[in-house]
Amino acid sequence: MADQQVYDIVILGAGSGGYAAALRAAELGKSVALIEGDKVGGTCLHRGCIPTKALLHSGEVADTIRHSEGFGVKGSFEGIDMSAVSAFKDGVVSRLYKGLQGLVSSRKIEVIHGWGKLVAKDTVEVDGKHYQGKNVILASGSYSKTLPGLEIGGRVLTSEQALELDFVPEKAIVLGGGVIGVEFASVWASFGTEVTILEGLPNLVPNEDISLSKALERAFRKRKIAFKTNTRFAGVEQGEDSVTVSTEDGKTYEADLLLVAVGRGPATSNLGYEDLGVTMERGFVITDERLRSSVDGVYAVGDIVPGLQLAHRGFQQGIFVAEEIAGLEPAPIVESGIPRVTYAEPNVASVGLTEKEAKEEFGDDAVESLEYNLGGNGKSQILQTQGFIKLVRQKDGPIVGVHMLGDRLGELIGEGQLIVNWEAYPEDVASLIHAHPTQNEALGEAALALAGKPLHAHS
Amino acid sequence: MADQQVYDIVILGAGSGGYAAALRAAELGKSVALIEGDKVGGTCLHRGCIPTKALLHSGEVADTIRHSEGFGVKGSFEGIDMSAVSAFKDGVVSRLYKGLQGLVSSRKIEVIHGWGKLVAKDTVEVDGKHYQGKNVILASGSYSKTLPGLEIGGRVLTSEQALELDFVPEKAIVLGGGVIGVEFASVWASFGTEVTILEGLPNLVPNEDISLSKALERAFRKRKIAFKTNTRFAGVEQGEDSVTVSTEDGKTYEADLLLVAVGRGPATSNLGYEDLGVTMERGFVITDERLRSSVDGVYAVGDIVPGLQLAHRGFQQGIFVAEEIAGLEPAPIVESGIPRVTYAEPNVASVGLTEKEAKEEFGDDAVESLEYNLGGNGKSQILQTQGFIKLVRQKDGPIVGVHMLGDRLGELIGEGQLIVNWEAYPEDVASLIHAHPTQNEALGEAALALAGKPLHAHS
Amino acid sequence: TPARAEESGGRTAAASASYVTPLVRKLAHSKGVDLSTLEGTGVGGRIRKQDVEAAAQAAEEAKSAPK
Ligand SMILES: Cc1cc2nc3c(=O)[nH]c(=O)nc-3n(C[C@H](O)[C@H](O)[C@H](O)COP(=O)(O)OP(=O)(O)OC[C@H]3O[C@@H](n4cnc5c(N)ncnc54)[C@H](O)[C@@H]3O)c2cc1C
Ligand SMILES: Cc1cc2nc3c(=O)[nH]c(=O)nc-3n(C[C@H](O)[C@H](O)[C@H](O)COP(=O)(O)OP(=O)(O)OC[C@H]3O[C@@H](n4cnc5c(N)ncnc54)[C@H](O)[C@@H]3O)c2cc1C
Repeated sequence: MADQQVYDIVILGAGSGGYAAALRAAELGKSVALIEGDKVGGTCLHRGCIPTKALLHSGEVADTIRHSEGFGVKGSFEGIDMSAVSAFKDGVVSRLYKGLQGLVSSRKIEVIHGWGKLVAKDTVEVDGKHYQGKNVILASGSYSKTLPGLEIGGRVLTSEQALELDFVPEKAIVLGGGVIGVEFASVWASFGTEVTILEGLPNLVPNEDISLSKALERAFRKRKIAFKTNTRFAGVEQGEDSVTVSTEDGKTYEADLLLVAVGRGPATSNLGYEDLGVTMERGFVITDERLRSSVDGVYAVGDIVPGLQLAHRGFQQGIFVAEEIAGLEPAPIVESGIPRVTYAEPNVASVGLTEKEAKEEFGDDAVESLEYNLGGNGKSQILQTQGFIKLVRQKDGPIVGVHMLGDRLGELIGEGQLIVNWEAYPEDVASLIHAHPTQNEALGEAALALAGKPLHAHS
Repeated sequence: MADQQVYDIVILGAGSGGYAAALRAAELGKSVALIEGDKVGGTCLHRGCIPTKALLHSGEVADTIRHSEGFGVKGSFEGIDMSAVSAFKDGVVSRLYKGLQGLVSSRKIEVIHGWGKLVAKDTVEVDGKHYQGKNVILASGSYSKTLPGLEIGGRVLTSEQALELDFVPEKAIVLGGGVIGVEFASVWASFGTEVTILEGLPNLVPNEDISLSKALERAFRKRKIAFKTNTRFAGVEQGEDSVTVSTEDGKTYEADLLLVAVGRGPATSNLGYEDLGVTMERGFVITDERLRSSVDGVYAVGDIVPGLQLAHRGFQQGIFVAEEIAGLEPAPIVESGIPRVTYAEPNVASVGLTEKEAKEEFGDDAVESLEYNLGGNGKSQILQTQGFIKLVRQKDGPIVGVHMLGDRLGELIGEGQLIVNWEAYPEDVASLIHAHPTQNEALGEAALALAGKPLHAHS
Repeated sequence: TPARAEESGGRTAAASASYVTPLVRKLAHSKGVDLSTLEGTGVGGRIRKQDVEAAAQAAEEAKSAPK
């Protein structure tokens, strides 16, 4: 019954984590079966990172036109053409999809189309056929969660349906002020929707340094994006023309649509994982720092592994496991060193420890932090964006956290990532005067100030 | 006749180099007299970096509106309102000017308003008053050069006048395809002007890696910016309604305006430098790597020192000299480690050695390079910009050059600067998977490919 | 005063020799190499990655030699 061939690696799921593992393993000379029930590329490419960022860019374009007079450019904003927005978005996705397919096939990875199930610790079954591997990588990804009593359908959407809307809602409620909720709120506000975010915790983007959360809230207030924090969902009713959400504090909110963005759950049920003894917790696959599950030869990567649910974490874990299997003994991934970007207007971006985390780790008196305001940054003044860069350092030690807010600042996270992961001291960065006038210069100025030698900063 | 007070440092010129030296010296407890005949901030703030980047941003806004339909946003471009453009530009400059003045006065720097002259090796005279310093820093900056037989006036402008135009020319000729010429060409093209660049050398931005020059030329061709390389100026004639430029190859070009952007000369004549024995060459002050002139106690910083004429080089040199005088023994500045950005559409950005320079330094066989095309970069696809990142490494050694072209890529130069100055190996960068989907991710992908483990790149 | 210039020239070389990049510092730390014992071969006496690796290897060889 088993296929003749035994692969070096069988991978279940071809999202960010799975396909990265496949690409790297193939480079290292391993034979790979990559099993995918839907499309190679997974959530990120088809219904996550890429399409949402396309919408956000359309939103940025709309806002640019709305504010063009301030830059001396006469123009008028005449509305959003949702079918053209979709064509743009779908065009980007399909070009990248084609590129990825080309890449996968050029590396001689065997792609198996179909839904698989782990039937032995070294075997995945797809449509009755068995694929055996010396190693198995579980990479089945995640799905949009909802809350008890909150059924998806009609005017109640998750991000999947929200991406396929063919109209701009007049009013929308976003349940959840995390990354995905905040990004959709930003898109819709740019498109002209009246948006209200409901968040159960005390702040928007609650995983970020509190200074970023507060600054995002200020920026959203300015953009007239309403939000209620500490506000818990109680129930929903769908009417003919609207949806009404009630919250535990007895208030109700009415809108055309409700987007449920309360997080992503691991897509692991009924895939045979538990049956074969893979240790799980609340649906997640538990691994050690080398991404080994409790079953010998079975690894897990991506959103099914507890931690940050980010595409590039999936890439990094996929590469790690491929190298691990090939015997390269890669260094374990430091989760806090993975960069995090919320691509709303303004961008929120961070890497390393928040000030709170740093104090927990090193002690209250052993941490120093500094905020550099973009008011002193020429390029940000030109873009007319407000915001700041906050650096957190260990006293007399390296920079352990970089936290930023402002339009376009997400692009500076690459530099932040080097600083934190390479354990740079403020002085190391400060000695390299950055290009003038750029936004990345603000990172340099922040480091100068933290090193005790502020240049364009009031000391 | 001399003032009672002897300052620790007397600085002649309050541009980028002079004021940075003043700010840092004051921080270090030195008493400083900062002499400025015009405005604190100098060329960069008042007629250089900042106003040009404001115009470039207005140009970006205009282009965004023009191309908005491709992103599903209905809008119409109705023209440039030059007085509003100027108001925007002047507003940015004056806000930053105010900030800088506040900074200078908060650090208790004595600003002397007036034109100074070096009258002794430790003394500058201003309006008959003498200012004596234990050390003197020359920072008198630069001016727009022209060519023999090419008089500025009327329809023949330098960047100073071009920044003050109150109309958009229909046709313009730009003499010089270096950074300043290319930036103005980009602005005007975005504003709707028909632009022709005349450049004597074989390429635009001729100091860059040849791959960047060629790619910029391709991009400008697509933008319908005309350019003639290997084309030398012969003469100019101003008529009632137009200006006609003739070139050595016998051709003529007619336009409303001619912008002369053939470089900047050191502003050092008749300032007493030579008289006091300061060694000069073609008007530049010659210094050693510690920025000491040939006269004891006299330093020079900024555009009067041969090398890159960039504001942040001035900052870095100013800080260096202040620290040197204060006895901090700073490490000498590595000129090639200073980042360079041309803020045209597309941006051109580089740091470190070009491939040619690297081969000259290490030998033809000891250098490897790699180009990563933005076609594989999701965020660049969303922005619909083309371009690439080229990395140059010493074989089995560090990355010694980062060269980039594409919209907004100028912001990645901060990361490039850390890579080159910290002598990172491709592997050091490759192990840090960048945030998806960003443009800085392309730098990570380039490093992955150069390290022999391409992810989203055809190997 | 040429004497002063020379003196500061001497200090200068020492100062730049002590400059290490974060990557080198991190590498030295992970390999247990004491940077103050190293002579840099980079520009201006800068300690490079190769210098740390060479020192780490030398230490390794010294350790295994007596056996
Ligand atoms: C709206 C939205 C926006 C996002 N934006 C970003 C962003 O900007 N940046 C970022 O870093 N992250 C973003 N993310 C998160 C990112 O998409 C995920 O972290 C990433 O996709 C996780 O990769 P993965 O490989 O673990 O899983 P997935 O990408 O979910 O891939 C799993 C794959 O496995 C397949 N599969 C599952 N079960 C089976 C089976 N039994 N048989 C065969 N195939 C199976 C699925 O079809 C899927 O293709 C976003 C997510 C969403 C929802
Ligand atoms: C159009 C244009 C665009 C540019 N764009 C950029 C850019 O984007 N990025 C970048 O890095 N660089 C840019 N530059 C270059 C940058 O402006 C210069 O490198 C920088 O200003 C040099 O600083 P400096 O201190 O040497 O001289 P300057 O800025 O020229 O300052 C010299 C100062 O000294 C004063 N002064 C001169 N002589 C005397 C005297 N005798 N007495 C009293 N005061 C005196 C002058 O009034 C002036 O304020 C640009 C330049 C131009 C012209």
